[in-house]
Amino acid sequence: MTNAWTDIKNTDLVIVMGGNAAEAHPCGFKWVTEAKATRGAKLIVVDPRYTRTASVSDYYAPIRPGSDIAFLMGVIRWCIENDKVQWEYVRNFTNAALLVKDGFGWSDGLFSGYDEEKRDYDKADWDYQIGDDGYAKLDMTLQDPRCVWNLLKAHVDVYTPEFVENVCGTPKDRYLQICEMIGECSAPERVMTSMYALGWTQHSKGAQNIRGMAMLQLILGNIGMRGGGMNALRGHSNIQGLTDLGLMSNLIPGYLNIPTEREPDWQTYMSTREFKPLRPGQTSYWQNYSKFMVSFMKAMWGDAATAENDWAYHYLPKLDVPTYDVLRMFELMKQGQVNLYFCQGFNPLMAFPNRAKLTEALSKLKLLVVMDPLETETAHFWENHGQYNDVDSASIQTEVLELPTTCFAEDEGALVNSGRWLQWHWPGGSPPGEAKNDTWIMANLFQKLRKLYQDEGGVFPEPILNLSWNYADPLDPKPEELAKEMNGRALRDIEDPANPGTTLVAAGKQVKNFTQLQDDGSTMCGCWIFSGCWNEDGNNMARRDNSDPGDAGMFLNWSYSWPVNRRILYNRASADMQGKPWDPDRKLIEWTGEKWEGYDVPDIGVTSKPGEVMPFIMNQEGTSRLFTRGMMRDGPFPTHMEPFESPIANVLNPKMRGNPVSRVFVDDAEQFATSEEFPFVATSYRLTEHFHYWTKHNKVNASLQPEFFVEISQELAAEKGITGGSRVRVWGKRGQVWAKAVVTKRIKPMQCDGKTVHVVGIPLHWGFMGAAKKGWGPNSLTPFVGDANVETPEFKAFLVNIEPAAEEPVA
Amino acid sequence: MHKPFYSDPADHIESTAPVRVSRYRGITRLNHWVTALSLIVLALSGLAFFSPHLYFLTGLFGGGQIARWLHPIIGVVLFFSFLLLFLQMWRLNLPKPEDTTWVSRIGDVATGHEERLPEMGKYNAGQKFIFWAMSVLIVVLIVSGIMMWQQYFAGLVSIPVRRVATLVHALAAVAIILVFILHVFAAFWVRGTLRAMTRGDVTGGWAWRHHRKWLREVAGRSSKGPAE
Amino acid sequence: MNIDLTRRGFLRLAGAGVAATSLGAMGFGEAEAAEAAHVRAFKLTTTTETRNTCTYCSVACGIIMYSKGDVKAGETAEIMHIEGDADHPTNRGTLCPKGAALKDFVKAPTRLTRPRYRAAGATEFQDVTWDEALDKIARAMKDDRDANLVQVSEAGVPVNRWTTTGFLAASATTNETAWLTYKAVRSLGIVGFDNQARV
Amino acid sequence: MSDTAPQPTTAAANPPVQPLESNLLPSDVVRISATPDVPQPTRQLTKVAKLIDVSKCIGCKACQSACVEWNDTHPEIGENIGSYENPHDLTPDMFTLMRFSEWENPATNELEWLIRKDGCMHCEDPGCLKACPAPGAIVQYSNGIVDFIHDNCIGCGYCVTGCPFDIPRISKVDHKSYKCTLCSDRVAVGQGPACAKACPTKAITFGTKDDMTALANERVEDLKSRGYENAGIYDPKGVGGTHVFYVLHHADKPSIYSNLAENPRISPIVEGWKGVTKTAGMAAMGVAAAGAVLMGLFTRNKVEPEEEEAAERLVQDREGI
Repeated sequence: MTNAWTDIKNTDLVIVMGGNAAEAHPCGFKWVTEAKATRGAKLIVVDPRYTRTASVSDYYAPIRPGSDIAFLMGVIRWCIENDKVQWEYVRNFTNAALLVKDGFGWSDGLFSGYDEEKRDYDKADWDYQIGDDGYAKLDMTLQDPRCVWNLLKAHVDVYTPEFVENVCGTPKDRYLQICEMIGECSAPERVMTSMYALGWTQHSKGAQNIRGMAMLQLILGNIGMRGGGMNALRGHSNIQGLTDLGLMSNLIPGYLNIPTEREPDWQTYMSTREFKPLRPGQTSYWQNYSKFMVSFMKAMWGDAATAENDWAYHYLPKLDVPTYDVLRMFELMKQGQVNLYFCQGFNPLMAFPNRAKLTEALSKLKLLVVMDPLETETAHFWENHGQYNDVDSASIQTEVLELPTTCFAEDEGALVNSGRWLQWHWPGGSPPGEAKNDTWIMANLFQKLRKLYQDEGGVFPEPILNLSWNYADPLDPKPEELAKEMNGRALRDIEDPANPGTTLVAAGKQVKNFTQLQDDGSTMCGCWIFSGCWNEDGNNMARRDNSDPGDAGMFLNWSYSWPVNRRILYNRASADMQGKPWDPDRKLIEWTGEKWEGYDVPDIGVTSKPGEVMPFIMNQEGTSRLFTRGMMRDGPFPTHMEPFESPIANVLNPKMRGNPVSRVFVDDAEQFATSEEFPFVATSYRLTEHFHYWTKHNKVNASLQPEFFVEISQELAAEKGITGGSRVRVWGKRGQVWAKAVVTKRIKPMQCDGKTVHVVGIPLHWGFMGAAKKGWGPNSLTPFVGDANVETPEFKAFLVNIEPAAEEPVA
Repeated sequence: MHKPFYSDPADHIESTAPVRVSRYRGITRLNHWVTALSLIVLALSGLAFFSPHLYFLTGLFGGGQIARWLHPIIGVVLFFSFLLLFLQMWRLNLPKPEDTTWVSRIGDVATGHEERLPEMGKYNAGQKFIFWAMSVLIVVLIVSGIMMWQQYFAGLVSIPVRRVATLVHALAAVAIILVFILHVFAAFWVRGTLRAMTRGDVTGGWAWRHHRKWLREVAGRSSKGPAE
Repeated sequence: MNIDLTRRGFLRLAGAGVAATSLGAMGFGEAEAAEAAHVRAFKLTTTTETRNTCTYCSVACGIIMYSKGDVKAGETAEIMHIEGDADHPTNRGTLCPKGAALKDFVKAPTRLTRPRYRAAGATEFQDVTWDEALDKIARAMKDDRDANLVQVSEAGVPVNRWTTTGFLAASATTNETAWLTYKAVRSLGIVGFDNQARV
Repeated sequence: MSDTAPQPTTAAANPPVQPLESNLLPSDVVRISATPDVPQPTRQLTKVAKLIDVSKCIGCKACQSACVEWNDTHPEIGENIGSYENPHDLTPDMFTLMRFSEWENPATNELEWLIRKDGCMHCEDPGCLKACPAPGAIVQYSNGIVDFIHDNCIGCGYCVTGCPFDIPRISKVDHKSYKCTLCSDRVAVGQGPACAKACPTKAITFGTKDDMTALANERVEDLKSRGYENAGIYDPKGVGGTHVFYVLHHADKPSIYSNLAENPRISPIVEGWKGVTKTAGMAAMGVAAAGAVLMGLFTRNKVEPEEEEAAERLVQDREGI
């Protein structure tokens, strides 16, 4: 989220598209009902199903799963055509005026530079024209045909209301009504917020869905505003923290990158990360990359990381492929190339696509280690549960260790919420039986392994033996010790550059925040964006002052928010070129003539003058990007792409299947279905009564929605002879499930490109472990393909068939 | 031989000096007393639920929960017990022409001038009224009672129907208690009656006075019965 | 208008056990013992409160856990109720159907209580000790890493890349767990490293 | 006059853990089942109410979950019968239930998913209490809460017939009647009900009836401004008003909300049963019994000796033939 949950109360219009906030985040959604009740705000829901969010909406429109880009580009086209643009914002705070290289273009659904063989683009031309001064060229009048604005206008031209209706199945009058409502928010004193979640990410072009809305929000001038922003409603309680801490194949904490093998040394690695400003006088904050990186290396390897050895750069793994993401790992596993696999509080057998493939892959492991508070399906993948997990235990040679962990109620530490608040919590219950904290398990395991390397030697033991491990009890590091490591401290006295000769931070003291980090090895910091969370003031994550000056919804003294306790990202953009808030009633920060002040921590140098330094300081341009250069694999603008399994061909280019640059493994490509075989569009989702596959262990939640079901329209039910409450079989190219049928008016058939499209809704929750009735997850059916940029699997649009089934489970 | 018209085939003269006439077999008496006891238990427990002033009666059964549990079960006992009685008695309770005269002279009944009444069979019109009233009310009570029997038949009928059943049950209960009072009163008021249900026989005088037709038929049958 | 700070004024009054007249007259405040009134005895009396956040979604609602026994005092503690924290700015004491039933998650019958091992081809788990479990894992890791660590690329660049072992990290563990996990996993050269954010 | 209602006291606070004395006393009871002359309290508690704003409800069932947890009930894991409604009805283990109905508004052709939280309405004139035969099994406090005192409940189910909203459910296990208590144990120590505390969107709020009515009126205005012309409050007068009441977008059609009663009142049949039948029946039985005793005392119907002789003659005659 760019903004905070509590900030949603400040909005005038909420659009929930690509998500279902009322069901997935009820207590965050309260701020929507609050905005409605107190500000007269309106709520729009665009979803294939009339959801519980829609039940309290002011306006609802259906959309075919996987067609969001067409809808969003259509809205942008409508706004431009009807002059619903926050012009001063667009001109100054976006890259609308920057000129793009002549080689960039788009036709037949593809951008310039496509290579069908490699399934990739040559992105060299997807960039700005650079002038002789080394800066990007621009035309503030927006007249130049090569400026981003004119390219955007041309790009969205195809997305007429008729096109949108035809592709999305959204009735034109509903679509236009939504355009009108959104268009009103181009006024500086009206703000819209976007709330989305996996409804947008779980597509082969998920990242582009989100970019589409981000661009619209920029055009409306809603980013950085109170009540505005792009609000990704993260799923799990610390999914944000795990991402921030870089627990991904290619990341280092704080969104730094694991090097690739094309970056053999520190100099090469840093050379592409200098991030010089592209406009004169701009701040490009990533220029501090080396300070964060060196401090991270010191946090990892302490004294073993020196200037002389490039901060132990050679210890870091180097990637040969963009990522070893979960899809790739399970593909490798299936090929017999993975021997050991750890699942720490993760249930991949239910969470990843194509369960048959997952079972096959897990069966080829030598050892599977599951650490979890609960009995997961993954830990029991080898156990026969009849039709629900029909495996031959004897033939599965994988050894499994199931380790009991504590849960939230029994451990201490911080979680990062969707609004980037780091909130500390305390244990209140004793662990059951021999369950142990995850930190204890990881520490004991690592110490045992380290001892083996000490005693026996082995291959390249240095990164293991030299890993910094300065904990009072090496077998049980305390949360406080770890939190302080993430915050960072001075390793020797740091001089204050403002007052030479005086000490800014004394050796051994916690740094105040990341502005004090150094790239000379004098500081260490595990995660620079968290820096400030536990400094010499104490544990800022445990702060509990809930006062809220100005009723702004910021709560600066409640917990700690990264970065530097800022609650709304890009908040400089809430004020105009003179530094006055666009909307005085929605003041966030304001230029006093000398500095920035207000209810939030300014997202700009506090003395950076308005009109000189533009608000988006994490970008080299200082502006936000309507055109995202070569940073996304599938295009600098979002373009309509069909799901890999779609009921209709891509109207822009019938030969295109799915995202043309998504990575597809050979076996998986053969398992993509066509609409001839499987005529119905399925989409997966979670119900508000449940939390993924966890709450089926909880009898209360299990009783609130006890049994696996699928939802279909009355029309499809009539066509197939299915009655509500009866049993149906749903099957696709990769598997089949049996479920109860819920026949509803809330799903209606849509007309897309001359075809009637029926949607089958498949909620997730059920499996073969826990208290709830046994069932299946949608992943028995979903395709094994991910987003082109981030490999998030396409769970939200795939093809199935459905038929009535016998009441009794088939043995 | 034609069927006896005013008596039960088992009725017979037990002795001639003084005359004692057997009126009820032991099994019938047991049947009657089971029924009577059931009705008393039902009345006491039912009245406890009928009026707060009588709720203390649940104490007789060990509390409200037990009384609530017991009442419908005894109701079923009563129903079947009475059914047996009914099967034994219904024929002799069928109306006869003389019943009309009897009813029309109800004043003489009340003042004990039985000499002004026609000769009666085993049952007079008053007894027949009690018999039929009991029969009808017990059916009404069992049917309405089952509709409101929470423990086993909670979902049998809709709540509006259940409300009607509750009201009907209450009305029928009041009525059956009134009938019961009449029955008991009559049994006491007409001296010599009780022994029919205790010892099983009545005196010849009693039979002569109240059920002369019955006595004639029984006496007649006794004389020629085994002799022929 | 209903999510306001007046509740805090209320909290002071009720929490301190001093009932203002208006509140007392609502049925709140000091009075005689509950049993006589037939009102169920208030079940949280004399429990220990602990602040936490909900383990489910990323709204991260503040919760209060009520336990018999106090972990901080070194006692064995059993959680007997969980409720929203009214002081929390985001949830203001509210909880969704999942959060409201957190107690039954903590006390789920399918919570794991001891390490278990499943041998190749076996049809059930058997109990093992922590030491046995961790020794086995450490041994397997070392053997696999020593055998399969890619030390240099084809181009001769040192790459320290271990692809035959993968690690899926959690989504509800603390930052502190995540950081310790990160350190251990990265120092080994594991690249098949991912978390729930991917899906 | 300000243009908004006064800030309601919603009683959303953290529960106390220190011993706190209850403020709901036997002396605050105004009505007791099967107890005719209840001494009236010396103090009048302010009337409380739970307002359920159906237009803000997202049907998440947090209320159900919180209710189960607070009241320590154990609902069964049932089955799906083609609906989101689970369990399928109120049960002795589920005092409140989200009821879902998909309604196509004929005026707008828009689909509306009407989700209503069902449960005890805490009537000012409670039919359950009127019907209940067990003294002290149902009480009404002067703040409006109608509570079942399970120690006194006999499980007869009369409350079921008495209730105009079909709320009480009798347990098959302990044969006692269960329903929402409005969390009387929480209210007694200054807390709102568990469902109101949990409700994520504050569709459920709890406070004084006056405050809740003001809030409800404000919500009705907001709904009218959004085109719900018939938005209104459902606080049925037929039962004297209720202490759980609704804001409905279509207050003119309560029945579209999963058969919410159009004009609820205690059934005339129940009134007749507990009224005239009881009085007249008791009188009739009393008079009959007394009459029988009196007549028995003063008159008799006795067999005369000559009748015995006549009988002997008859028998001997017959035998002699």
